[in-house]
Amino acid sequence: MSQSKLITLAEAVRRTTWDGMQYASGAALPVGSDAIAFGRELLRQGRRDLHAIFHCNTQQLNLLAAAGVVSKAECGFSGLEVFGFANGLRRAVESGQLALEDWSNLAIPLRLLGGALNWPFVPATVNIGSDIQDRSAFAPDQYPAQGKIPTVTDPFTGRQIGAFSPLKPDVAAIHVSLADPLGNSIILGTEWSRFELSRAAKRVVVIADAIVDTDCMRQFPNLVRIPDILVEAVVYWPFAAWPQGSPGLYDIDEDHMRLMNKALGTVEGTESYVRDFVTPYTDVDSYLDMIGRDTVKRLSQGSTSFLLDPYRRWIKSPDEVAQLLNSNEAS
Amino acid sequence: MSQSKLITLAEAVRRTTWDGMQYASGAALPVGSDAIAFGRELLRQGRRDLHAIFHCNTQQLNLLAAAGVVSKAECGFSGLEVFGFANGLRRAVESGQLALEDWSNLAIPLRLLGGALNWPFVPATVNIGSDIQDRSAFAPDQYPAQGKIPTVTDPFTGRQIGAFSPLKPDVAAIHVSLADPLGNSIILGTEWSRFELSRAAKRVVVIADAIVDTDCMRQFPNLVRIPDILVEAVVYWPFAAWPQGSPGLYDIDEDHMRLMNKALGTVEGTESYVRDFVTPYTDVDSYLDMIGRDTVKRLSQGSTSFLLDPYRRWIKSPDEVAQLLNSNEAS
Amino acid sequence: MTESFTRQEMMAIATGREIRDGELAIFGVGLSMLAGYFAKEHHGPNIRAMTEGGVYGSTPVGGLPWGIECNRISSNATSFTSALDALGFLVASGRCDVGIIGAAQVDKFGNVNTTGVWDGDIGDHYRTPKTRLTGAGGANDIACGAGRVVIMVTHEPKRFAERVTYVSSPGYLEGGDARSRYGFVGGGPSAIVTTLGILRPHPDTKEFQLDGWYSFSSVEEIRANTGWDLKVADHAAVIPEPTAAELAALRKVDVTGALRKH
Amino acid sequence: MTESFTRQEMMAIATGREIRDGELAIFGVGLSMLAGYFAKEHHGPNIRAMTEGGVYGSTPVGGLPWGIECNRISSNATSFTSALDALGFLVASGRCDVGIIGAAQVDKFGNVNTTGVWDGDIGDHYRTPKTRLTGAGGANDIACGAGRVVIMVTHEPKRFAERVTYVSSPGYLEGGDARSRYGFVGGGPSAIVTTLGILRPHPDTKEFQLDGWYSFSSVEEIRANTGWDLKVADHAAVIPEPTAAELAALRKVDVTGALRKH
Repeated sequence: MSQSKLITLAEAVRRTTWDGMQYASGAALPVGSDAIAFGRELLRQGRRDLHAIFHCNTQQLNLLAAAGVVSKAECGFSGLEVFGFANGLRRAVESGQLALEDWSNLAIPLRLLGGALNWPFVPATVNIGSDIQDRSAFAPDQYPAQGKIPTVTDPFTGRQIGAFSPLKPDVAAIHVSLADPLGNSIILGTEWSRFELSRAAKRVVVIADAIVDTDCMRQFPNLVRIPDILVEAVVYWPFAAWPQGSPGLYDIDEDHMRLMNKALGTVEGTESYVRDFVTPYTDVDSYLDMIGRDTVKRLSQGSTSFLLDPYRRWIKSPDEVAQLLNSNEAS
Repeated sequence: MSQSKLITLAEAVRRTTWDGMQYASGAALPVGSDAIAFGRELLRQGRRDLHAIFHCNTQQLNLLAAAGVVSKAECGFSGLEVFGFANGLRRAVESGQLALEDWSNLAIPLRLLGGALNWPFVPATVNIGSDIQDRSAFAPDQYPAQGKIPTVTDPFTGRQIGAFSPLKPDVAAIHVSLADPLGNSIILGTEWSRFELSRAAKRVVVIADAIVDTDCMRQFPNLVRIPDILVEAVVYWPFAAWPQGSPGLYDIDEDHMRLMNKALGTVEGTESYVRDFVTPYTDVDSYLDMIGRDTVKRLSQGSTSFLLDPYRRWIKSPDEVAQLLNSNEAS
Repeated sequence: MTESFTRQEMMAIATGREIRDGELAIFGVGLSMLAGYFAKEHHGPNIRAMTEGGVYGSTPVGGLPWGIECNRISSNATSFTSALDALGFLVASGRCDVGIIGAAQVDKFGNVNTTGVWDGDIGDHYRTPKTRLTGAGGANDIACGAGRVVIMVTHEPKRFAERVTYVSSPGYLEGGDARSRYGFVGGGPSAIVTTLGILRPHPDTKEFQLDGWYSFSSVEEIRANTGWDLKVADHAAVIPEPTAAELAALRKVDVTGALRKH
Repeated sequence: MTESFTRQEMMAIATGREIRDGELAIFGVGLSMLAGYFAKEHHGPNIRAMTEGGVYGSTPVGGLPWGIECNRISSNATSFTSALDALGFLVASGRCDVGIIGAAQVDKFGNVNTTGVWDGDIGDHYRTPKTRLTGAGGANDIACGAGRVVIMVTHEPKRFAERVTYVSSPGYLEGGDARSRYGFVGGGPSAIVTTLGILRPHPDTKEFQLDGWYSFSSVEEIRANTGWDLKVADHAAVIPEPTAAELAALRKVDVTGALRKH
C-alpha cells in the first residue's frame, strides 16, 4: 500500500530545503534537463546561503547566483554552451561573492558515485596534473591545494593517482520527464548524472514534466531509473526546465535563454527578471500563462516529441493530478 | 553507413574465442539471463582451458566445468539458487581440476566498473575481514592472501579499506533480449552487471533472443544500454538462455534445469548431456526442435510476456534475419 | 490451542517478526523471501522490499521464485536496475535497514559459512573443500552493509560451530568490537532465527545466546543441537506461537506450501 | 581557383582532416561538432561519433545544436546513457581515439585554459579571475584520456601564451615526458588547428611548432599572432585549400552557416 508522494512545488520547497543546505539539482545540463522551477521556488521562499552542487551550470544556478543566494558552488562546467557565458554566475564569481570550486564533467559523477557507494574516496585518473587539482576556491591559501584531490597509492603497482572526495548533497531536486505518484521516474534523453545523484543525495525530490499512472512503470520497468523507494516527494510541474529543453516534451526557448542571460548580467536586470518571471505566477496554470500559451504550444511540437508517444496513454490530465494532490492533503 | 554485424553463432565463436582466454558471460544469472547458447558452441568447437569470469554460476558454467574445459573461474555465487548446488561446477572444484576464486555479488560488478574506467584498483568496503579476502584459490599458499584484496589507505582520513583488482575480460558474450543488426541492445529484466561488463570487456558479442529494426532503438534510446559502438558481433539465437529464463520472452524450463544439473553430476551423465543437447542441432531451427516446439510454445506464454509488447512490431522474422545474414556474408 | 504448523513455518514467522513496517529490506530466495513477504503481508505494508538483482516494487506471482531474477518476481516490477545499484548503492552504502540471509554453518559470533565443508580446519592456506557449497553471493555485502542482519538456519549440531571453517559473510568475527577493525557501516547480525528458537548477541561480547524457544522446543533440545556451549539469556522465554492471522498471511505468500513439506 | 571560403571554414576542414574513418571520436559543441560531422560526411562514414552526454548514433537535425544534450542532437539517437559512460567508460578509460576541444588560451606545450582571465599570474594560491570563463567541462577528461586531442582555436596573440595562466586541461605540461608523472592513458594533443594554420608538437620536447599555413596566411602573420617565439618545422608547408567536395560536405553539415558569418 504505497502512498502517493505528490505535493505542490511550494510545499516541497518548504518541507525539504533550508538556508545553508548543500543543494544539488538534476540533471544540471546547461541547455537541457534541470529542475529550474525548483530554483525559482527557492528564490520565492527566500532561501539563501546555498552550497550549490551542479554537474554543470544551468539557468537555475545562473539565476540563484545572480540573486545572491549562493555562497558556494561546485561545477564541472560553468557556461551555457552555445548560449555563451553565464552572466549571473560570472558576476557573482568575479565580485568574490560566490566561491566557485572547479571540477571536470567526469569528476562530478565520479564523486556522486563515491557518495552513493559510501566510499571514503574515489580513484581519480583525471583532473590530476592540472590547476583543478592544485588550486581550490574553498581553500584559497593552500598551494598546491593538498586537500582537494590528494594522491593515493595503488597497492597493486605502487603507482600514485588522485583521490576525489565523495559527494552526498543534503537535498537533490531532480528533473524527470515522467513520474508516477509514488516517485518512480522515467528519464528521456541523457541521464547525465541523475542516476548517480538519486543514490548519493540524502533527500530526493523529483520534479516531473508529466505524471503517469504506475501501470506505465510496470510496462517499462527498465526505463525506471529512479525507483520510488529513493524518493521523498513528487512535484508535477510542466515545463519545469524552461527555458531549457526536455527531450520528448519541449524544445529550448531560445529567445528566453538570451533574454534571461542578458538580464542576469546586471543587478537591475536580475531584479526585473525576478519581478517578471519568478514572483508573478501562483500555480502551474499561471506559470504556463507567463511563458505564453503560444510559446508552450510551439515548443511542444519539436523534433523529439515522438519520444513521448509510447507513454502518452498513461499521462494524467492536470485535473487528475489536482485530484491526487487534494486526496493527498486530505489523507 | 554503419554495417550490420549479424553473424552466425558458429562464426562468432570461431572469430572471437581461443583456448586459454578470459571468458565472461552476461548476465551470468543462475536461473535468468545468460549467453548459454554461446557456451554450448564453445564446447562444440572444442575450446578449452578457459578462465571463466561469471558474476554468478549459471547452467553454462556448470556445463563447461562439467565438460572439463574450464581451468579457472571467478564467481560471486556458485550455485543455482532454488535449483540447488551446481553439480558440474562442484565436481570440477572438488576434484581439484578447476580453481574457483571466490568473491561476492557486489565485488564482481565493482571489479568490472574498475576495468571499464581503467582504474588501477577499486575501493573495497565489502569482502574485507572475511576469508574471501584472506584465502585465494589462485594463490593457495599465501595466507593471508596479500595480493587478492590488499589494503589501501584513504588519504582523507588515514582509514584503511580494501582494494579490488579491476576486471577486463578478453571476450564477453552478453545475452540481451533485443538487438538490432548494428549491435544496439535492449535488456528486459535486471541488467545484473551487463552494463558494466559491456564496457569492461575487450571484445563484446551480443546474443539476442530477437532481432529488431534500428527504428526500435530510435524510439527507445534510453533502453539501449549497450550501444553499437561497443559491439563486435551480433548473434540471433532464440531461447539463447534456455533452460534458464528471459523476462518478456520465455520462462525457466524447470524440468530441463533439473535434468541438466542431475546429468552434470557425473562424467557419464555429462557425456550423454553433451551428446543429446550440445552436439545434435545444426541451426536455430533444429535447436528449437531439440528443446521441443511444445515446450518452446509453453515457455513463451509466461506472465512476463507483456513486457515484450511495445517492441513486437519491430521484431524481424527468422526469414528476414536469414536474409540479413546472407547479405552480410555476400558483402 | 492454535492450528498446527511446521517448524519451518514457525522459523519463517519468527524471522518475519524481526522486520518492521517501513523498513528498506533485502531478501534472498527461498525461505528468506517467504519470511520477508510474510512480514509485508502481515504487519509491514510499507516495507520497501528489494532483491539483490535490483528488482523493485514487485511481489512474487505463480509460486516461490526460483531466484532473485526469476520471471515470477519480474512480472509486476516497477523498476529493474542492477546488482551495483541494489548491493552497492542501497546495501553496501548502509542505506538498507535489514537483510535476511541463510547459512550452511554459523558460529557463536554470528559468522556465516556458505562456501564449503572441509575435513578439519583449512589451515594457513587455501585448500579445496571436501564439499563445495554456493559461496557468499550477496550475503557478504549484506553482512557488511545492512543496518542489521537476520540469519535464518535449520538448527542442527553440524551447522552450529564454535568457529566456522570459512568466513563467507562476517558476523562479529572474534567478538567484542572486532568488526570495527574493518569500519563496516552495517551493524552486524541482530538475530539467528532457527527451527528451534532465536539466538541474540550479548551486547558486549557479541556472543550469541539463547533468547527464546518455541512451544515445541526446549532449552535442552536447543543446547543439544548447538555446537558450542550455548549460554541462555536471563530474559529467555518461550516465543509466542503463530497467530491465526500470521499463519494465514504466511500461507497466502507460501502458495506452493514449500514450508509445509517438512 | 576554388570557390571562396572563410577562415573559420578552413579551420573546421583542417580539423576534420585530423579525424580518420572508423575512429571513436568525441566532439564538443559548436565548431568542434561541425568539424567532426564534416569529417563523418566527407571522408569518415564509419567514424563513431559521441558527445560527453552519452548520446550515441545521432546526427544533428534542424541546425547547430545548442549543447551536447540539445534536442537537435537527441531526435535520432540510438542510445542515451550518461556522463559516467561517455566521459568515464569511453574517454577516461583510453578507449576513445580522438577528441576535439576548444581553448580560450593555449601555450607552447598545448596546455589549455578555459577557466579564467587574471591580471598577471595567479600566484601561489587561488585567486578570483578578472574574467571568469566556462571552466574545464569534459575537456579535462578528454585531455587526460583520449588517444589524441585536436585543439581548435582562433589564432590571436592573447590566446597563444608562453604558459597558460591556469591549466584547465593538461597538454604536455612543462614539455618532454612531464605527462608521464601522472600516468595519463591519453597521448596528449596531436595538433593545434587555428584560423591561420596548424601547429604540431616536436616529438621529443613536445613544444608546438608551425607545421603548416593556409593559402591566405603566412609564417610571418602566424608568428606575429603567437605569444611565444614560434619555431617553424623544417617540413612546414602550405596546407591544401578546401576541395569543392570538402566545402560541399562542410556546408551540408553547417546548415545555418555558422562558419560563414565571419
